[in-house]
Amino acid sequence: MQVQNGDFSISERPIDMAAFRAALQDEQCGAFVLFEGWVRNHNDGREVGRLEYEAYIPMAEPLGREIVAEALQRFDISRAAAVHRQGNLGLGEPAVVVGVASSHRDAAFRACRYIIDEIKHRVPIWKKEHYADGSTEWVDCRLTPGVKAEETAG
Amino acid sequence: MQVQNGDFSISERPIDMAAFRAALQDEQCGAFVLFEGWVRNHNDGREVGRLEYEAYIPMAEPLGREIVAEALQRFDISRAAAVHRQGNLGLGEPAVVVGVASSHRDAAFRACRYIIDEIKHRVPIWKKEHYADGSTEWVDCRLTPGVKAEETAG
Amino acid sequence: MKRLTVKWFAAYRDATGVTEESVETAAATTADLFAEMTERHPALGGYRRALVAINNEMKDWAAGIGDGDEVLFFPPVAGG
Amino acid sequence: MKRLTVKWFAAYRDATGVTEESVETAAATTADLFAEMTERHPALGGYRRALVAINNEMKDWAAGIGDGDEVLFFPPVAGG
Repeated sequence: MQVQNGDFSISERPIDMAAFRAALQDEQCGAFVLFEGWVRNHNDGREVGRLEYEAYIPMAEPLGREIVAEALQRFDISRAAAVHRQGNLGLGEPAVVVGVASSHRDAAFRACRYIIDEIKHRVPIWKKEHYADGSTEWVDCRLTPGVKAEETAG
Repeated sequence: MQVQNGDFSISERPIDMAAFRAALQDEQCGAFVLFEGWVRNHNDGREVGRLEYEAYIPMAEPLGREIVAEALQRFDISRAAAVHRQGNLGLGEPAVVVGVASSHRDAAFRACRYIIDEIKHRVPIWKKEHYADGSTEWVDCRLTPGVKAEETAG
Repeated sequence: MKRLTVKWFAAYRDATGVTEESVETAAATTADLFAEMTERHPALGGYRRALVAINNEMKDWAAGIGDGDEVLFFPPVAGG
Repeated sequence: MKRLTVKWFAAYRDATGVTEESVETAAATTADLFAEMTERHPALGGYRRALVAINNEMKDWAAGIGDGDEVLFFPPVAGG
């Protein structure tokens, strides 16, 4: 896996943390903040056995790079990158990593937070939970009572 | 290096990141935030060649553990730990790492920030910069014009 | 009438049972088209409407659709 | 007069030239003791006063000192 400053990529394979860190190393920087999203064993009270991520790469990668570029422009940081998995992930596996290096820690914390928040909001990636009981569910997709009409499907 | 949930330790040797991460792994957690403080090649306009950290371990370790315990109590997080180096460090080396795992990312970001801020404030650790020109300086220790009397030495 | 391609992702693909389909429609906007598609695939009615893109660019629900467009309907995203 | 031990760290140790010293003093508080020490080690005058501990517990500058105490003067901390 090749990672460079400014990158956002969707990876079919486990994230190579060493390569990811290496891309963000910078002797001008005194602060490094890393966020990882892990596959956890429960959600909404149900026991989760594994996750399946689907990404629409032709838009996910450009949108992700746009978010990383926004962070590099808005915050006083030197380097930033992110990688998101697709495919099947087991419990505890990192589904996404976001790394930011900067001179001072405040900007690194804020930029890292910005990138993960925007990824979760704007990038076409979907998550299917496979439960211990064998059933599955795409996360946050079903219409639930109380949802306003304009947020509904149809 | 043995690291456990709640730990704060001073390490003479390079931080074993794999052991550190392993101590914070938790299948209940969906978010992990890691902060690293890196030795950078400049400070206040001067070129830095290496750093030397001194810690007063009999107080630094208990005070650090107290800070980590505060974070575990104040924020909705599952695991937290930190390691700080002492001795000589070269450019780019991590001087401190703080890791926090939680169900949701907001608490992990806030707790990680809390721990590093408090470490920098309350834990008896000092940093001597060795400059490219051969001179040295303990960081932030000298009395400078404009500093109020009660903050001065003597 | 225009002819265009509609692509379905994730929960929508499972609900419609198709990855992509060729559609002949008089719908003027993305919202109109989604409503029409929900009539064709009633299972979509159980899902939230979220994001839409045309020819790989994000659009809103008032965006006009044209002949030959590729319209992508995205369920609520859930990365991370 | 009390007899106590004073320990110096980092910049203070470099300024005083000693790691620890045995001191006989009439000083009542940590602040008084630090002032007295600054007379003994004028180089301390160039540094900021920061934190003080007695017998491995953090104290403030009004804290009383007693016979046999180990008083630790810490320059401004700079971890991270």
